[in-house]
Amino acid sequence: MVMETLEQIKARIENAISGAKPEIIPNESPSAQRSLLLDPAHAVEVAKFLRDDSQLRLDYCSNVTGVDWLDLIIKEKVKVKKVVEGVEKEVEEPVERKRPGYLEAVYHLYSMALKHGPLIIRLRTENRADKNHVPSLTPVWRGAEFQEREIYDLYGIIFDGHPDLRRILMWEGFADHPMRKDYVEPDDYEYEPTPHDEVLEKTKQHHSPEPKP
Amino acid sequence: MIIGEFFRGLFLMIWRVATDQPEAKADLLAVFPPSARPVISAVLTVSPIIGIFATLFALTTLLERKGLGRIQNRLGPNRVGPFGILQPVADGLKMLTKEDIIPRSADALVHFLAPVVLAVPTILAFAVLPYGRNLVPVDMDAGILFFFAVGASTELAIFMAGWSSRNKYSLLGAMRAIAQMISYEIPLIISSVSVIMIAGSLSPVEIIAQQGRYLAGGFVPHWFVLTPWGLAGFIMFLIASLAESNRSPFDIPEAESELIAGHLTEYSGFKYALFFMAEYFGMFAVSGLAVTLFLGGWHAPFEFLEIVPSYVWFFAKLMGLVCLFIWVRGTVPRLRVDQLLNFAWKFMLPLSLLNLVVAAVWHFTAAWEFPGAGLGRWLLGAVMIGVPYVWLGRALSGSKKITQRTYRFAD
Amino acid sequence: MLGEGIIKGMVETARNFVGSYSDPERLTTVEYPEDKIPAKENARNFPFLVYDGDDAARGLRCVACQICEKECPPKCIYIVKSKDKKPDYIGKPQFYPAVFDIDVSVCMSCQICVEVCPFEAIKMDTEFELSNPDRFGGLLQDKHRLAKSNEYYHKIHETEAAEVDARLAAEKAKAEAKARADAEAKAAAAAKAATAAATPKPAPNPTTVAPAK
Amino acid sequence: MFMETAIDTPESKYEILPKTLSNGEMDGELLEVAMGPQHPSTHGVFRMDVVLDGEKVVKLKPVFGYLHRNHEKIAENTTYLASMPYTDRLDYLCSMTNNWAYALSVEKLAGLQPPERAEYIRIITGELTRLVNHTCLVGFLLQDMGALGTPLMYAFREREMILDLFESLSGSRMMCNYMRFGGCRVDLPAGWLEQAKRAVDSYSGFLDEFEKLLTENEILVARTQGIGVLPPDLAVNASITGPMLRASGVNYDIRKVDKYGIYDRFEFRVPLGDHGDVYDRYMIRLLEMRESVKILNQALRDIPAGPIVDPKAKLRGFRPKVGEAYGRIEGPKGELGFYLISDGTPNPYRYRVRPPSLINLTVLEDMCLGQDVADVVIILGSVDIVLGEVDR
Repeated sequence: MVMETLEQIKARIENAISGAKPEIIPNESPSAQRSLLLDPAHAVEVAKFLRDDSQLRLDYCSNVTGVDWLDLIIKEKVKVKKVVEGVEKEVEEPVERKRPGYLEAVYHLYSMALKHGPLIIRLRTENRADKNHVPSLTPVWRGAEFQEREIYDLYGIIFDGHPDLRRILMWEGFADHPMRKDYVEPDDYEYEPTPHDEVLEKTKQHHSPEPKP
Repeated sequence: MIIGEFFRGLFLMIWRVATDQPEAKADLLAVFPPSARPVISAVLTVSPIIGIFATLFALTTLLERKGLGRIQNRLGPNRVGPFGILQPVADGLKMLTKEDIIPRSADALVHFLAPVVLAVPTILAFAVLPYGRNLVPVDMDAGILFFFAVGASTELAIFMAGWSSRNKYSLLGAMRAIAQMISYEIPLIISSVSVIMIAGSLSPVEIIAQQGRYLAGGFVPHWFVLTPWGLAGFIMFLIASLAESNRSPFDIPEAESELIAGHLTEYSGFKYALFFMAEYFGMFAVSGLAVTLFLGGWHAPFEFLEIVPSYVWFFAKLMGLVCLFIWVRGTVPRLRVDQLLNFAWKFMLPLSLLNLVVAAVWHFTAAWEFPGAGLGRWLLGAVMIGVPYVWLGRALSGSKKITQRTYRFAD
Repeated sequence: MLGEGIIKGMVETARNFVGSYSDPERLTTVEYPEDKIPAKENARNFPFLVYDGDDAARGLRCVACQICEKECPPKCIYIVKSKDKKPDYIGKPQFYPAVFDIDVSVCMSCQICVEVCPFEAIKMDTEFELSNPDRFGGLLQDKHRLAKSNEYYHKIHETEAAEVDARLAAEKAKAEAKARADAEAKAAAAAKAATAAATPKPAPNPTTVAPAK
Repeated sequence: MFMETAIDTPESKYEILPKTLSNGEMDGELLEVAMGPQHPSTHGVFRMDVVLDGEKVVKLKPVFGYLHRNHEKIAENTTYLASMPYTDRLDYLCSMTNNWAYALSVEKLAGLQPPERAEYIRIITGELTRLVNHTCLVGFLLQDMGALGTPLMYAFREREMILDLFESLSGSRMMCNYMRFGGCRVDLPAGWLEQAKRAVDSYSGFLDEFEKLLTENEILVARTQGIGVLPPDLAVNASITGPMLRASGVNYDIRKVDKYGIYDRFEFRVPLGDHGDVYDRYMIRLLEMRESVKILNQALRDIPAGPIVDPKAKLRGFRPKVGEAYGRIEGPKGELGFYLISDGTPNPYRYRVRPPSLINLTVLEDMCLGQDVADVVIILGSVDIVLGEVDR
């Protein structure tokens, strides 16, 4: 069965939930899997709508994952009208724009009842440091439980309303979030020396080289 | 002079044992002063038993590993010695050289005592089994009673092991063991009571003597297993003895895949070997009793085969039962503990009680004189035990709505 | 009836017990050090370097391009490029690896180095009895241990080696043909120049002729 | 059908049980046991923190991460191609399907189309992998039930034939690393198809033998029927996939839904269970193996000649356009998906594995509550996990 287009879904969400402003994120690659960006305030409501609506019935939350977008300086050429040598002309000028980094949670939804999909929805945090909260969709789809825990563990997004938000793959007491793009591996005294490697150099700091007979 | 007498006595003893003659030890004991004779006599009896069963234990571990290997389409151990014959030696050496670990929080004394307390009664149980025509270590009037009394004390040892280890798996294993062994003691004893009723004696020697006749020109032995109550009793005795000796499918106290090794979790080295040995000794003892009670003890299956020394038959039957145990072990999955108890109390116990009635009917119909009376008795007994078997079996499996299922297919 | 299924199962195990003595299909065990399963043609274990001819130092096909080093997923290859050049199988001067180490304790036998190598220089070995008491040094294979002859390659991967040889021969033929054509063109040019030399003109510079080795 | 009963997760269930009673005393009635990470039947280094009342489970918390190696991070720091051998090590029993899922996702991202012969080879190897996985699973499940390795050994005997096929095709028995973006690495060697036909033909016989050995066994039936029941609405809501979902009666097979590859050309059926207990999960796998044999027979009959790699595919210097793609297949354990974001460089910007083993464990506690310790082991066995994939 074919699902409605993303534009139709967007329009229906806007109709059904007042204040929700889903935004379509384009995808230029051959897969053409576009996605809907939801605003965190209405995310749970929208999710419930997507799950319960009789034409969508996206009852199956297949994949939940995090993405880390670092601060980015976007260089664009903007057409500016300028008076050059007395004549008004359109001139391209390079403009540098700073896009603040954010963390993103991506949900791939399918329908088991109607056998269609995927609908991809995204939630974004405000920044990568302190404002890293998004609402949890685990109350809507139980299948997101472990995956949201994993995102919390590896990316550090805090899911408000998650019933059991603990680290899942790293151990309790681990401080950092290893999947972030700016994660630096800690120096580990357990390195095994391997030849010709930066590991070898690191090892030397912890182990004295074996005495040669 | 005395040395000559000693060797003569020793030779005569071996000769007499080998040829089923009575009073095997008499000449050898005459060498010693009368005050020392009881002790020497005991040593002469006990040491071969322990030696033979220890060897049998080694052989059985090899047989089990080889047999299971073949059942599972493997070769089994074949690296130590020709065809892997020396594998038990290697296993033993490995066990003895392993570090003996006592967990820090364990109750060290009880932890040490448990394997000892287990080993002693299992060896004691060998005392009352008749191994051959004149080979019975202690000819006790209440031998069967002694056997069960001694056998019951192994439960204490297993609980000691589980409790003293201070390990949760051990404790769970010990609790399971107690529940299981107490439950199965009852059908085990009741199924042997029918034999005692018919034989009218608690003495193993007397029970074997009653099975020593042959019918149909010496080709049908008068073993109790060939009667309807005897067959049912034998099967129930076997099932209960599987449970008593913690063998698959009743290896619930050990339950490798659930409780690591149950009460054995914290044992290593020699103590573990003792447990292992005691388990096999228990299996030998209980199979030996099954042979005694139902399979005619040391009697040959056909009259003309009585020329073969009697102990050969005893051990052949014993090993036959052990092989059956191995075969079962290679086939079935393990029961769950509540199902095991249900099986004991709701199936085995009523059926074994009923078996007593069948035995009684058998006894009182012995006087039937009309033509075909033998067959009639047999069929009556078979129906009396067979119908409740089917009925109880259905009730047991139907209680949880266990059914044959069919499956849907979607295109 | 209770017990039926168990009896059926026991019949089945008995059949297997007997079958393991009579049916070789059932008893599939191969007793390893005495009997060995012949290696499959595609089998792969660890990489080795192919050399042509008899001399491992001279005939090594590797030109130290370091593609395999970059593509290796676990980064087990370590290459140091030589300072000087040696002629390759066509006769073109090429670099060669001054150091070529593979740490087989890290290698995961994925064959990606073989696939990405444009020079057919690295191939997969089928030798697997490499156990060694020295955990680090013993499993670090250097250039001399890795070098194996083209004949050996033919022995372990017959079809593949034949294809490789055909391809290399074609390339060589092409290169030779090109060299010959070049030489002929040059000879023609030289002849032309010689005829031209009769006329008073400056003689062509002889150093422009490509040095052919 | 499922919507009306979709479950809002009750929060109270996730409270960590108090170690002390409300009056501050230690509760002597409950026994806390950490099953694993060193335990014979947790299928690897997996831990379940179990609270027992006698032998009944009152709480169970799965603990993961003992085998965590940050597979996704490794993949983001290396090229697209170099991640392929790492996918072998996710679910190390089914490297072919892992390869396939990853190749499929990259093909979606880069717009590649494998030629027909490659699609057939993928179906053949993928279904052989399903046979391997399900065979191992039923063997392990019965091992967990205490059948002392006999079914496991029979299962391994059959698996050996398929591993031999994989070895002669890809060079390795388990870590195949066989598929490539836009096709497969090498063509089938001479005689491979005949060998595969022989192996597939003998498989039905093995399945018959296996079923005779155990399916009717009273102990197995008593141990598994009615144990670890998973209701269909919960299964859907908790994103359970694969044979486990179908054992609960939900008809969802990605081979049928997405028709990825060329699955629409083959005739096969999807077995469905009605009870969702351990017995159904066991039987569904046995029935699925029979369906796989059907697919294999058709594929081995119809495979055409031709090239095996899309000519557009590049081995070196592969840089997909900026964008993202999620590709998924019906792996033997459930939906195996790969989510990739490309930023135009040779390395993926984001590489994500949707591990069926991990997500199927979401309902482990729901299935185990109120059951015995002995049941926990077989319920876990029937979920079919491989820790290489759970922890990644």
